[in-house]
Amino acid sequence: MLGAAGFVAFVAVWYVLVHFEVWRFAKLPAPGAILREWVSRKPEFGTSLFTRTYYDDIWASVTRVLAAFALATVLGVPLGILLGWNRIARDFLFPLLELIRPIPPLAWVPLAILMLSSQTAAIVFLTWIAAFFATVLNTMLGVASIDEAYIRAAYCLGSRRWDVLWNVIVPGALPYVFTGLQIGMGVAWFSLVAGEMIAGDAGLGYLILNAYDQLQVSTIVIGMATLGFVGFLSSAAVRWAGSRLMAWQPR
Amino acid sequence: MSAGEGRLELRDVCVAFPSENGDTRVVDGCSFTLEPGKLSVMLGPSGCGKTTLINLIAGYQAPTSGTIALDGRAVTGPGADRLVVFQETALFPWMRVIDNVTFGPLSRGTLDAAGARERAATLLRKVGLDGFADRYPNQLSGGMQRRAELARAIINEPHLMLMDEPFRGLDAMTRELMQEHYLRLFEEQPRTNLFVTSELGEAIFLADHLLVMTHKPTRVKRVIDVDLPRPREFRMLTSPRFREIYEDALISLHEEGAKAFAGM
Amino acid sequence: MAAALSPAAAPKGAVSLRSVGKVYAAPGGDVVAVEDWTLEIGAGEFVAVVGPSGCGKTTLLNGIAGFDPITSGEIVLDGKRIASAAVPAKPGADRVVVFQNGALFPWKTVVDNVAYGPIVQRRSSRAEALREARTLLARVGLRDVADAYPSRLSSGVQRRVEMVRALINEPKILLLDEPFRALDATSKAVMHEELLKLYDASHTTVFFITHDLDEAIFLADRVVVSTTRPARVKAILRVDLPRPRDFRMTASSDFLALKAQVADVVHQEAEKAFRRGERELA
Amino acid sequence: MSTQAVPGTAPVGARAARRARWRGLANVHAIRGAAGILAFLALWQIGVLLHLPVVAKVPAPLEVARAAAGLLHDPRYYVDWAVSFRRVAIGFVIAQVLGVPLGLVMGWKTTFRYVTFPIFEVLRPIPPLAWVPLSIVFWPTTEQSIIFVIFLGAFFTTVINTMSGVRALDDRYVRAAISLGASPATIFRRIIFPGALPSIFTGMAVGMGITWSVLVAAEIIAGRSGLGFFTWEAYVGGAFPTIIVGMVSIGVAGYLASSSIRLVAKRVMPWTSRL
Repeated sequence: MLGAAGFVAFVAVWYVLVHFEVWRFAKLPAPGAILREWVSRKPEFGTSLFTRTYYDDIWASVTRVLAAFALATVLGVPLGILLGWNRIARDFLFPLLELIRPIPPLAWVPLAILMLSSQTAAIVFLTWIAAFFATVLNTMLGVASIDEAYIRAAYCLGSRRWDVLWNVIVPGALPYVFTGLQIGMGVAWFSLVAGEMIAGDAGLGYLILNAYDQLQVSTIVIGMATLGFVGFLSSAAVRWAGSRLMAWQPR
Repeated sequence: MSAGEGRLELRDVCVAFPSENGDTRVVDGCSFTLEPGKLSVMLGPSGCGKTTLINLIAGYQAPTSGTIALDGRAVTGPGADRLVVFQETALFPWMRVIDNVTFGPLSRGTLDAAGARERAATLLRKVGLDGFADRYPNQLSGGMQRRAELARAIINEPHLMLMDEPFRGLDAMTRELMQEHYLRLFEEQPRTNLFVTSELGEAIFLADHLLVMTHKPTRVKRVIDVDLPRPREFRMLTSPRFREIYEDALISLHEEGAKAFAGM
Repeated sequence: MAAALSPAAAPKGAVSLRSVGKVYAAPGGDVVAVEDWTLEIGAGEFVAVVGPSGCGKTTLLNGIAGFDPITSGEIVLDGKRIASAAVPAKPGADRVVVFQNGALFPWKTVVDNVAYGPIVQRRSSRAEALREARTLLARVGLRDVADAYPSRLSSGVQRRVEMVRALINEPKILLLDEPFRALDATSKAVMHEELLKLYDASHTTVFFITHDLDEAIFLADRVVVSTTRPARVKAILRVDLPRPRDFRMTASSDFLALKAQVADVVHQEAEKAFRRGERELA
Repeated sequence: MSTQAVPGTAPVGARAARRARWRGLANVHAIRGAAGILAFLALWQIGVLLHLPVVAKVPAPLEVARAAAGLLHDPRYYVDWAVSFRRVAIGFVIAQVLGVPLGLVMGWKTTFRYVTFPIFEVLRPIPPLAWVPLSIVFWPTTEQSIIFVIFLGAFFTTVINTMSGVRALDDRYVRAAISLGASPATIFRRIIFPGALPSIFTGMAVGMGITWSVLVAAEIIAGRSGLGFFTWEAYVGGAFPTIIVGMVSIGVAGYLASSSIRLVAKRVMPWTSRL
């Protein structure tokens, strides 16, 4: 209940600041105006719950994030397990990864556009690289966090290396893998927005920047709110998948 | 600390909290009196509510009904007259040992900075930690952390010391040596002590009075007076008198233990 | 029916440790953990090793289990050399370890844990192994936790499941690394009875390491007192208390007499370890 | 962290042999690491020469090295470094100055948390860069709008980590302090704050990583200077090798910033490091 009160207060303050044109808040749209635009059948700036383009943009962004996220998972988790489990692979590959990792995902924008002719591919690459590093690193940490006793117990009970990998390493690293996937999802959306703003021709990031070019400020906020909502849903989906897969974890 | 101070009286203390099927009682009609300047040990299976009683006496929790009084004054909240050594170390990890020990007097302003440091130094020497005053808690072994915590409590001259299974995490041998340290401190300057444990041998070795507690809801099942001479030494652990008390308490404890295990 | 739990099983699990030694190469210079350790353990015998923490007991157990190589001497199990300076030891289902903080796979249910050994050794099909596991769990009164995850069980019950997971593989020797240290006194007493029940039923050889002298005397046929680091055999106490053992024995005069024989020696080692421990921290 | 037996457990050698093996071991890993990096560069170089599909348009390492050498004594390059660091520093510091106290209070006072936390939970999923257009509209100068977005990037992380640091603090510390007679003010200053410090620094380290990502994009979208703009300008101007020099510079700058936080953390929290 208190939470709702807090939120209402936030919107009220926002309304007052805009209404009485306090300082530069005059430039911002009032909450009411945004809501009306968002739900109107014939929105002034062409974007609302009832316009097709709104859903096309959402669909474009969501498919790009899911493609990049799936790619990051399929490549990142096995590589993370390999690096965590095999000392030689770690010696060769980890320093290289540590050298590339500090480069912020968005610094790849120019190179991505150069390397990949199509804009969508460049954006997906950007989104992928952010999620990939988060997944590899956390999976590796997951493998390292497994208590030596579990590995020894498995060997004691007659396992060979392959059995230990499937019955101890993978399940044991799962909690960290999902932490990595959650961070990966967050960073994926983060990079997607920038990618779409800089090199996009569709998607929520493009919608927001385009709305800015046309000085449609309320559409900017609609775009931001939608991004927030869709981002929240996708992280929740990852958390839900995690809790299902790891039913054994104490509640 | 004048004689007669440190008399703790519990009368029909109950603690219940609402749960699905009506109130679940953790403590029910618990009454006992601690004789000032004596070491009383509260013995019972783990999970029987001993820690709840410690929280009540320390003032972190209020009883649903019944009264708790120290030297005639009702206990209403935490205070430096009743200090607790918890099961897990509560030394502030970010403060050096000397700052931990002087925290009490400095917070309450009962000693100035120099006085507090000097008093802390003597106490640390007494518990065998004189070379470790400037160390951080994570640089000490389990046994050393416990002794630093004892010093942090004793410097405040509490009327009542509450020890909640403080040696439980230690290995059997360190535990024996810690018991001897604790007894030396107690026997040197007797102060009312309530020591909680689920280890029978430890209970008898330390106690003047042994309060055998029932399983949940907990109350005093029996009081056994331990008349082993003081100062206590670990050789007494194999003496005939020790064995008699051990056998006597073992049956009652095991009855409660079986109930605890069944409830597991 | 698991042969492990039927007394008629052929006597096996005789272990002889012949001047076993272990030196760790550490950045600060070599650390001698075990030095010239010689001990003969008879088939089906229950031997306990008592020593201060960090004295090298666990290193010795790891050597027998095959987790860490030994640097001198040799270990022979039923006449076959399983570890020496030249022969790198390999863990195997004939020497099963129960760990100090427990090692039940948290992501597998109790019955999957117990059936893990037979399945992974390809000894029986998955269905057979699960059926055998359920029977064994029922026999020791754990039928109703079979489908639970370990995190939902008390540490006492987890230890019992771990014991069953070990014994289903009919090991030649059961290696116990202070399995009850994290338990409170009551669960420890109950666990002692459970362990002795399993031992009396299977007579698998047991190598049990602990800090707790009372626990060692109550459980074992022989108690070996180890020096503080490096671990060496300091004294051996034959415990001729009758079996099956009962918790009331811990208060008997024989028990206290046995304890008095080695209490001083054990206390001396504890003092040395305590002072050295603190000196190392100084 | 190695889960394999140490390779080369040869029979008992002389004590010196063992110590040599121990030292030898240390640099075996270093050699392999260097080999991995060199192999990557070699493959990259060959890939470009052979015009393999994706890699064809990417400038080869040697070209990049030449471009980098050229830039090292070009003052404008260092101006961009300074501009980027200044923006990150201002945005980051403001985020800590506002974020840490707010996080501490949100963690310590439950009612205040119930009121303010939902607002955070709604705003937090919005990626910081989505704020760029609105920020440009709101703030008078582009510089302020970039710094505001950088501030947002670090602010949410700091508040959430600080708050969880306070809430994760075991209440036996607070109880012990109360029993010892500490006043609420003393408890806040000498128990809550130091207890939450490790989480506060975690928040800072993560926040710093985010600020650099935000900076790059904000400079590309709205900036006229800085390492992000420098990299984008190289692309627009067709100086492709310089793109990679820009990328590496941003990577190095981000690394320096993060490691400075780790250093400060070690000094401020001596109790967290081992003996």
